Amino acid sequence: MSIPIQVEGLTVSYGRGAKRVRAVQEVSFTVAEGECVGFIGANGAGKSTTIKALMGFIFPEQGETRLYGAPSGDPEGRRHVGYLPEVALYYPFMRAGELLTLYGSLSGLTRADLRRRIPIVLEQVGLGGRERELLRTFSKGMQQRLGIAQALIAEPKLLILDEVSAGLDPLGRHDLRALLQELRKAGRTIFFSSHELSEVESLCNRVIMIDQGRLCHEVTQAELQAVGRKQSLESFFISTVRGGAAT
Amino acid sequence: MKRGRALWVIARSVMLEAIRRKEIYLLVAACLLLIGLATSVDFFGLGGLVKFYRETALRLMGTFTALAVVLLAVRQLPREFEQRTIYPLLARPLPRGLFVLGKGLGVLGAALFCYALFMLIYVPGMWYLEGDLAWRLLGQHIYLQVLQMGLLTSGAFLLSLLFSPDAALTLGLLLYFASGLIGQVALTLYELTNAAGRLLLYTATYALPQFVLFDLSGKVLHSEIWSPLSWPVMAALTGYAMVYSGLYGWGAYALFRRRPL
Amino acid sequence: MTTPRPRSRRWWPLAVWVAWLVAGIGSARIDPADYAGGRVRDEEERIRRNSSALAAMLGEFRTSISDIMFIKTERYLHGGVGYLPHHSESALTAEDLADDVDAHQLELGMPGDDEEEHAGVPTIIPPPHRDFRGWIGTLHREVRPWRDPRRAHIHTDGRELLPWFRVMTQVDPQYVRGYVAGAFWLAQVDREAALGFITEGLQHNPDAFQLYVSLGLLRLREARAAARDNEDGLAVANTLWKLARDDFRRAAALALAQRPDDVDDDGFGSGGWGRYHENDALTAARMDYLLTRETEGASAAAARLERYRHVFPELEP
Amino acid sequence: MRRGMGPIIRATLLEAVRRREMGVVLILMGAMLALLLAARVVGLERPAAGTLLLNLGLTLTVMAAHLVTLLVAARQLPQEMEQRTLYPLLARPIARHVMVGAKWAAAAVVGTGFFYLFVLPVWWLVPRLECYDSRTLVQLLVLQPPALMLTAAIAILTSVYLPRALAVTVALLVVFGTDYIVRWATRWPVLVWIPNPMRLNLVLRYTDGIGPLSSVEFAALATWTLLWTAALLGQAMLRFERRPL
Repeated sequence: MSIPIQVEGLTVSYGRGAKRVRAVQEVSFTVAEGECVGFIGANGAGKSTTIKALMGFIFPEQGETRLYGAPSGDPEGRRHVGYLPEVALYYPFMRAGELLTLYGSLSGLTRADLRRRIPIVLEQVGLGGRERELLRTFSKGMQQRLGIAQALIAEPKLLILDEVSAGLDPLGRHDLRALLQELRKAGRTIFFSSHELSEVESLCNRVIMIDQGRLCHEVTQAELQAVGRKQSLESFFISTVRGGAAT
Repeated sequence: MKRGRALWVIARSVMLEAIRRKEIYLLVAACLLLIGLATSVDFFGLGGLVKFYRETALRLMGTFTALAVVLLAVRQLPREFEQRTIYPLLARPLPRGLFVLGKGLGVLGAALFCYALFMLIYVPGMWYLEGDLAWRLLGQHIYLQVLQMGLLTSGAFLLSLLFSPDAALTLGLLLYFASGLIGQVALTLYELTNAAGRLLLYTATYALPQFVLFDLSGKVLHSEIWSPLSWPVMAALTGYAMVYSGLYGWGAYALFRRRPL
Repeated sequence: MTTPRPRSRRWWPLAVWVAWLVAGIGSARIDPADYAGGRVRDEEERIRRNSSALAAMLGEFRTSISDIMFIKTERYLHGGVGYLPHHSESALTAEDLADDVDAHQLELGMPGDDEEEHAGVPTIIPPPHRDFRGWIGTLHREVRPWRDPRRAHIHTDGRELLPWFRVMTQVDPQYVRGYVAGAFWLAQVDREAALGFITEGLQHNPDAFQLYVSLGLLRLREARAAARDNEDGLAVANTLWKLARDDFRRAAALALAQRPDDVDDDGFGSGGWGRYHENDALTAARMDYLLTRETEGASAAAARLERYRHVFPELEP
Repeated sequence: MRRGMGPIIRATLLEAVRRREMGVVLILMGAMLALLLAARVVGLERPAAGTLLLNLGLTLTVMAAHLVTLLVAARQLPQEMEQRTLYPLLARPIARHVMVGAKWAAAAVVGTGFFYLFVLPVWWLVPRLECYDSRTLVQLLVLQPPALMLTAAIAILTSVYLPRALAVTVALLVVFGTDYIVRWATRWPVLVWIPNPMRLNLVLRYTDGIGPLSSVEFAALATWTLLWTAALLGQAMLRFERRPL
């Protein structure tokens, strides 16, 4: 089985001419099967850009990104991926069930699969019984839950989640953490960005830090545990980014 | 004074958006291209033939300005809701009526900007062709066009609060471009229909905006024959535009006021 | 840079360009609106179709832009006042030109020249007593060019029509009617240019006998001017008469070749042959006869007359 | 059909039906039908008036169908990008060009449905007092779906290059203005490289009582439309494949 995520020498720029800005510079990392990797960095550090390049939404200036061995942009690579975008609105004119049917069918689920899966994922994200409700009546938190549901609908082997806990209430965050734990135990590969460092700390066996477009640190599980004994991930992150000392 | 300032700030933001989004420039560029095509026709080497240029230019300017007004106006209010930019705005001590008025004035300002750009081309073009500018008739025409833009803006606002932006766009364009045709068909049908039908046609004539009343281009074109409109007629047209713009604008305000945000 | 496009679709850009190229070439050749009625080459058909009040209003719905422009020239002539369709001045055919070689009517520009002929044609915007709209109607009549239909038409400078004739024939070089009427107006200001215009029309429509009739009439007018103005004018006029005679002769020959066998008394026949064609053909024959008499003598003229009277019994010496 | 197109087409249709603009155009067209019905009840005496009403009704139907198609098509991709609903869609194993194709197909289906919904009542309601060639009518009915496909392709293409309002404007100019513009093509031959969906509008031909196109002409016209559609849609797909989102 090929590696779920491979990023090699990724460089992405926005704009042209004098206004050209390097958002990501020569970033390389891999995520192996069954790993749960956190991706953290300050605002504008390049997290979402990296994830978008990984998904094939934007094109790298240099370097390469692969999902399960297929270059990003090739639909084949996305066959086993569930993705939650950073900010997404979902079609206001649709009902929750219809939306999941849409995404599920695009991921290749049959009608029977959909009938079985939709109630399950809605239940998983705490939206059980709301299948028939129009999305324009959904609150921001509910939309975020629905976003997680659409990522999970096709039982993907790899989950890529951008700002996974944004907009969730404390209860929602708690539920989400439990859900991710469960998925991790079930052997799913998870790659997610978050500003909730305690969440990252409790879930991940590896953390990748990015600052000003460059990878600045990779913390393994052992290091993470060592860090955890001395200080929180948050203070470690701040000292790394501010001081550049930890490397 | 404070209200005036609030109006100006809102209107200015609309104009800024219109100007920065470059759509107006494309409209103006397309219009100028077409006018250029018109002037490139060689008329057997004869000089002093201005009516072709006048007609083409006036027709194009009218059409493109109307297009710009409808495109701008229909999205003003719905977009504020969609993008939720309305909350920080209405969090200020700003009455909703003033907000709608400011938006309307902004659209009008953008349209005037557009029209001014056209005039910057039209007037030198007439000088170049050594044609009579017929400035009194032209002035009246421009004034009526401005009144028409006001009417169109308030109508588009009303439509945009009743329907989705695309529906409002469709309806606005249809009403504008088919207005003359609808009027002519009504004139013919009136002869053919019964009492109920006549009442319907009569009502429709007075309920729908009569854009044909604001197009003086026919007389500008043949300015050697027609004299400028008399003051009573201009006053009546101004009154018509004010009353109808007011009615549509008030309708838009009434819908906007009661709309939960 | 990594390519987001899979290898299998590399041929796409080329295919797109080829499709675009071929489709464009096709555009120049395929036109379902290209039929006698649509481009209105047939006068009779045009009058029939445009004879209702609705037709005048919905004129803009027609796909023939040349026809719209033609209607526009009529409006221009009347200072922008829209009248319901009638046989109006700019709708000239070669026959009208023949009646008007002196162009005495053409120093127009003032109302009232031909009151008898034109008063009473209804306007598109109705007069107050036929308008249900009340004050909206009053304003409409004030803003748009409008004139009480009981009064004589206004006539404007025919020169201003010329750009439209230029454009309509550029847009549709087969619009013979545009060449004929355009040449008529152009001849008022520049006979050389009018000749050139007709010649251009003939290049595009070598079989349009109406254009030869127009050409002959233009030369005839030139001949008269030469005879009047020049000292050795008669010699010049003589040459021009001969040229004109040849034009009419060619027109008559073409017309007779195109004329269907089944033309009835009203001048209708198959193949789109209408009263207008019939009258133009008759004009060509008549003018050929007259000019032959002038240039070759009575016996030659009689021979020609004999030939034409097989087809047009109404032709008389 | 490529895998993945179906669900996207379904979602687009759902949107067209649930959003209110379709309702408005439906009301307008209903008003027109009522008008035609009134004309029928009152009774038209002059055959030419019947012909013109038929021309008007059919022309408005054709234009409204193109307008609906254009607006639906031009809105799709910019809106998906603006509202960021595109990301979860493209996170599925479907290629971007499939997405463009699905949006195009959905717009064409909406327009075609709209056209057939109204064209037959219009035809039925207007008293037909003059002679028309029913074979031309059949050709008119058959040629409209390809014409709408072309309109959808034009709108989709403009929408992948331009912001939404601009895309709508340019597409409107091309769809409704080209018929006038291309007639200058004798002077500027390059103008024939602007697509013209209105060329497939046989309404005037039908109401003029002109016979059908010959089979060669018909086939040429259909092929021409398909070529144009393929060229524009292909270009839109290429552009969208390369576009950073």
